[in-house]
Amino acid sequence: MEMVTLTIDDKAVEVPKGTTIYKAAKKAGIEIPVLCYMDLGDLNIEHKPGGCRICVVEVEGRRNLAPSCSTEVYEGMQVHTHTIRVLNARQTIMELLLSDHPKDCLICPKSGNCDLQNMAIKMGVREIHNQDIAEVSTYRTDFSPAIIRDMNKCIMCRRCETMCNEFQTVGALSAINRGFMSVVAPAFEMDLEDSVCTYCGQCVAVCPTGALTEVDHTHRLIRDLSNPSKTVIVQTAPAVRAALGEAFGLPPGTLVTGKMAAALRRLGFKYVFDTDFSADLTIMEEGAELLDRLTRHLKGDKTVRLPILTSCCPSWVNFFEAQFPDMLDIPSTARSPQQMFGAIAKTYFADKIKVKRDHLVVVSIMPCLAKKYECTRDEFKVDGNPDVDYSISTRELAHLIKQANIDFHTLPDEEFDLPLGESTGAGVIFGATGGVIEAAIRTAYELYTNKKLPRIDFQELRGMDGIREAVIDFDGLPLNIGIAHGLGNARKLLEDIRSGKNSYHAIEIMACPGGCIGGGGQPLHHGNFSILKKRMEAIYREDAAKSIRKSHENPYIIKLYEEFLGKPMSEKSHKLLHTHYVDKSKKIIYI
Amino acid sequence: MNKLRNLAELSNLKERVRSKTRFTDKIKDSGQPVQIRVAMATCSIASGSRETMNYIVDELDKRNVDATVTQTGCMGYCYAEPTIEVTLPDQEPVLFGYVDVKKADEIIEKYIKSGILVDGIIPVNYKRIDE
Amino acid sequence: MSRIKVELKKKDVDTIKEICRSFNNNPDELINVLHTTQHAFGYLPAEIQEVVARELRIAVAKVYGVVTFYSFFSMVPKGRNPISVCTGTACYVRGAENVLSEFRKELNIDVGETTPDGRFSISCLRCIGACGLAPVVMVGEKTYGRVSPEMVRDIIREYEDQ
Amino acid sequence: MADFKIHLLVCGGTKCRSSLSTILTEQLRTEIKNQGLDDYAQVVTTGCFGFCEKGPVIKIIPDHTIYTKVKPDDAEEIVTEHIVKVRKVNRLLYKDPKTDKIITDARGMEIYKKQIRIALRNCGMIDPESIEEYVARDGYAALGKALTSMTPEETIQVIKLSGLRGRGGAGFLTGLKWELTRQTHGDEKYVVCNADEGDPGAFMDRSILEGDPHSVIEAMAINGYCTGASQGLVYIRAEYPLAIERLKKAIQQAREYGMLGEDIFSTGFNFDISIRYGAGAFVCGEETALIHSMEGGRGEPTMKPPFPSVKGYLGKPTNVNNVETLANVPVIINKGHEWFSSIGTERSKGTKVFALAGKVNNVGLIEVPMGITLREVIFEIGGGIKNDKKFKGIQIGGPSGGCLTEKHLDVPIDYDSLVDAGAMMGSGGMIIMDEDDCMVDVAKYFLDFTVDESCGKCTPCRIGNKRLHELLVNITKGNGTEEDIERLINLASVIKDTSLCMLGQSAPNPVLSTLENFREEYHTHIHDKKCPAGVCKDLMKYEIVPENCVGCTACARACPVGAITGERKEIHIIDQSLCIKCGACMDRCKFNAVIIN
Repeated sequence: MEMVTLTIDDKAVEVPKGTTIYKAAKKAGIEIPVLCYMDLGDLNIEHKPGGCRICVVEVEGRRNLAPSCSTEVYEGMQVHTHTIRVLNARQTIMELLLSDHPKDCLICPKSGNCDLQNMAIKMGVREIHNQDIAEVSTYRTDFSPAIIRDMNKCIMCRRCETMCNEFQTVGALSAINRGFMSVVAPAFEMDLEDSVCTYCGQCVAVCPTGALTEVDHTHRLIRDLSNPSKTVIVQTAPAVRAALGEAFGLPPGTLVTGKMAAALRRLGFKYVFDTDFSADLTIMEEGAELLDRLTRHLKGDKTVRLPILTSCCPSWVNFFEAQFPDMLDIPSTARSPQQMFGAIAKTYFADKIKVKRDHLVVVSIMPCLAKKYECTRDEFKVDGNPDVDYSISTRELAHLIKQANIDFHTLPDEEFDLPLGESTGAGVIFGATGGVIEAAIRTAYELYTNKKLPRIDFQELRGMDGIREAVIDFDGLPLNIGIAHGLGNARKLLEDIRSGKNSYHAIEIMACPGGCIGGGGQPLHHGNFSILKKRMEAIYREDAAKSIRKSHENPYIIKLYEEFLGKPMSEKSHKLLHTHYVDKSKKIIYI
Repeated sequence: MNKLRNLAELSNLKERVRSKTRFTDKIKDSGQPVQIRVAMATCSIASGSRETMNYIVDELDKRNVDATVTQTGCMGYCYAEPTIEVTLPDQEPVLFGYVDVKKADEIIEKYIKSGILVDGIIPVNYKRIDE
Repeated sequence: MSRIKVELKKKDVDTIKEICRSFNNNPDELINVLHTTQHAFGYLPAEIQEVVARELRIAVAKVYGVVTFYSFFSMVPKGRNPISVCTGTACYVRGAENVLSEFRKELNIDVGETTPDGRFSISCLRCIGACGLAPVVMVGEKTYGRVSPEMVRDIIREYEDQ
Repeated sequence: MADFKIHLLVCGGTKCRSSLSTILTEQLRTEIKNQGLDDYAQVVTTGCFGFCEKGPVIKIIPDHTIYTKVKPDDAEEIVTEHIVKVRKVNRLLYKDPKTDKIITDARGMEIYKKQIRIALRNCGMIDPESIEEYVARDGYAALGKALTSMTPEETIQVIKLSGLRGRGGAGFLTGLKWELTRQTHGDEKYVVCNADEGDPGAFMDRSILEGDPHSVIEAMAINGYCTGASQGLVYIRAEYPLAIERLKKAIQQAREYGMLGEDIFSTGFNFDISIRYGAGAFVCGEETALIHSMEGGRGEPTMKPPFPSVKGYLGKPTNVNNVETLANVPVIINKGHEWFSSIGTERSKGTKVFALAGKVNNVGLIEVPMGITLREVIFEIGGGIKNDKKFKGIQIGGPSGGCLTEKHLDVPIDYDSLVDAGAMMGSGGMIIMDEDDCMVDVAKYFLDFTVDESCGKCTPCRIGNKRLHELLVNITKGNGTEEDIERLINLASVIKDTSLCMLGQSAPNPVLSTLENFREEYHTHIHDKKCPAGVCKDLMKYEIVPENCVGCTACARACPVGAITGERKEIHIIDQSLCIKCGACMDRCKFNAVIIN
């Protein structure tokens, strides 16, 4: 590799040719402030539009200041990162940004966790000149079931646009208008709800200000918990326990399952359950469906379509409903674990504890924003009463714990309640990319071959590559498995299926990078894959530590079928645990 | 087939056109009819050069004057649009500005028919590179 | 950008499809496609953009992003007699601003708007290159040069029954 | 019918008329009549000779004598001496200031010909819709010469040696730019003609495309040959329907005549051109924005490097040239680089086309050799200031340029001198302003333009220019303070220092240059709350002079907002809080009772 030597603030640095000043400075231990810049390292997305101009530096011999995030170094370059000229420019730019930004930090959901706020503190802006004559760009606030867009707070960093278009290829957002009124919005400034948005929440996860935030249900939760006539129960998704600790300063990858259960109990939930339980249930149904389709396919039934696609990711469901309406018949009809949990909780469990459906409040803690939308879908309501009342994100839970002054660190490890709190290792690994399909194989193999699995860990299904494939030997039958995480990767797989280019039997798709561990509701990872990898390791650690690691061996699942459901894909199962998909693509309607 | 396959064909075409049309201020041998060029750029048209050109074509025909009328681009005198250039045989080209229909009539009657200059001449104030 | 709701007819959809096809459904040609489509329909309502996006296989948000970026594209129909006042520098220093405000006053609409009867709309454009005639106003294809505020009423009157 | 042997052409340009050329014409006519020469000599008035400082000017045909500074009283002598006695009036002949030689025959003297037409060589000369007329004027000879007898490298070398610099604004050496693209490896390359002329008040490129489209096509083919591209794209403003139509026709003809297409001049060279339309975005004049626009996206600029010559259209090496730059190319190939570089100055070779507009008599399209002074352009070619007003400033380079003043009149027009003076060559807009123009208002006008045209990508341009504009509006409303000037300067310099593209970087230039050259006008607005030019409406007050008011009620009836009250036959009063300063009352008053204060 060709190397170049330059000096930054009189320090000599040697970096490969093509390196930017920002990265070279970083190597030299000099931190240059950046705002719009975003390096999602392992996702191979380096977002450097050079738009905010906060990162400008002085380069000797250059007429104007250079944006360090997007200026490449050259041999002998002399850079000064903090001259008075630079400081004045940064401060002036910061003042400009603030002159077109609401100053309601006290009640802003991002307050305390806002890049713009931090930068304002760093720049020491104390006054905004001529604010009285300054026009402010204002836009209508857009409330969707999962995401709130308050574009008055947009600083045009365009990170959301990159996530939505380049990474997820959803195409819900684009920069619109020009000049002072330019902003990022869906087509025709329609509500997100009417757009192709899947609520994956990746835009929210990268937004540096309060422009994109999740719908906050913590107030509603506090009201419900304080209502004596209601029985409030909670389920927690597998990925939450692997990331929640980060919000309390614990290193990434710290498992906090026990502390989380304890915290939830202290918050006042009557029963603290685990979505892992319903993940096991999902495997029972989805696995049965896979085997059914597979067997019929092998027998030559032409009406069966393969591959079967997993359906536990609600963002992914939204994606194919809007963009691949011709393929609605290939995803599994199994509901997601969140919804299976709700359906069982409000029937089987409600009966057990003799609480009426509408007095039982089912709350989910999810690493995800799309889950907020998923539980509002009409298919998951009985007489208008939703199976899951609402979902709060990992970030919201962390906030709530802090608000309740619960000292997270000193909490004892506690167990989940029974029966909906018992789970297997297969349920846990739902939280990481490849986990659902691995869990499905652990069960499907044994049911299909009637033999015991020779090994439980399928390393070939794990990892961080965007698209992975593996062949699993089902006792002589080679089963072709595809895995994708990130909707951009999912699109590639789907297009290959559509054009008949691949011959997978089963595919797992997760909308977020790394699967649910990288979900839009998780503590921010800022694209740092090492954090995601740590969370993933934690998930597999928990799996390995479980005494039972196959869903069909979960005693409470077995009991649930015996007492209530009958068998997988029974009539009752169909009614409670399966769903159908709708074509949400925009139809060209003419008269 | 109009294709020019080599330099010789290009040069032949050049000579053929030049024998019919004058492109310089230099006075050439007689034998060419009166030549009129009407500036027809956006600003000329906006000032009415299309009307002027149509009028000239019709009137020359009516008045039996043998002349060629062609359109051309901007002559540069935006302030004096519409502008036309008239080249009489054996004469230097003369440029007229503000040529509305009335002026055109005067130019045809006096200058084109009898060689009498009329008001509104625009002195050419640039050098051409082929002179 | 303000917009109005329209219903497309099958033949309109076919027209748009035909236009896209004439550019090989190539997304690079989006701007040319939008030009041609606007020429055919007079404006680019949301419904048309949806069809274009689908035909070129690009996100409709992107199409909208492009439509709102370029001042040439309009999502509202122009008046039958679109009035464009040149506000290029030459016209500005020769009083285009006064001419413009006279039109606004006379027609009681602002720049970018259309009169309720659909007869006139006003827009500004930056230099049509007829600086010698400044200030310049265009009504449809017709150009008026050296326009003064006093001429405005007469210009409007020319189109009153159209 | 009279058969005039002698024509006396009297300059009727505005400047000469103001120095009594109209009376001179009358005197000449009377004298001719008096001497019985009615059928022999005729007086004809002409447009401006572009020789205004020596006006009034008379040219006599057929002997091409030019008399300068002719007074009405000289009429008799001219008729008696020149026409009757066929003797030249020596004292009125032009004396060359350099050689002190008296010029007797103006033919070839061309002293008043300040312009040289290279890029415009065919404009107004040939029928733009006839490829044959273009060929007759040496068209496609340069392409033929390059293809048949020169290598691409040799051709680039000629362009390099000619010293031709990009005419679109920044003035990068054209040959060097071509070479960069040639040297970049790529399976496919593109050449692009930037015809997105966006400066308000500039129409050079439009005129060339309307008047001589083939010169651009020929140059693009040469450009393609030199860089290794077989595809050319013209990015043209949709606001130029005539130029588009003629360009399309020309491309069609060029294909018919084999000047585009396959195996051009039987050399195996293939090249064709397609058209992409702009859609009304000034920023698309910037190469990277232009390329994004051609790719069907929003015309937002991106960081350079990578330069288009490395990574351009569709990610391929792309060479972007401006229309006027290209129009020079065939001539340079035909006549050689020495010829071209003999015109102009040391570092700025050749000519530059300008659109001369604003408060100048001879508004028009001019092409002048580099190095000519602003004075020559304004007062000679331009014929001076309209209506004999006082010259105040000249805005060069459009919204990116600067406003120069009286003291810059002798600045030579070349890339470097203009930058030193605080303006820039830009694409060639030249707007002349007189005493009636308010320079704060002019700065505000240009800021309004850049705010409108900013793409919105980077903070300093998106918000900064908006804030600059607001400060200027505030000053023109009479609410400015001395600190606002400091604020303007700081903001302007940060915007220049930090904006992403040239649009933002140069947007504050009109503010900075007017602050530099017309600071006192800002002060008058801020401290005296007055606009000396009478442009800023908020600083104007319409008032009724009681002595002149007869109480006719005409003003009150004309007022659209009912701000004027008064009984019939009584003095009327304007309520300043209601007045919108439309001036209707003043227009209507027949008694000069309404005045501006």
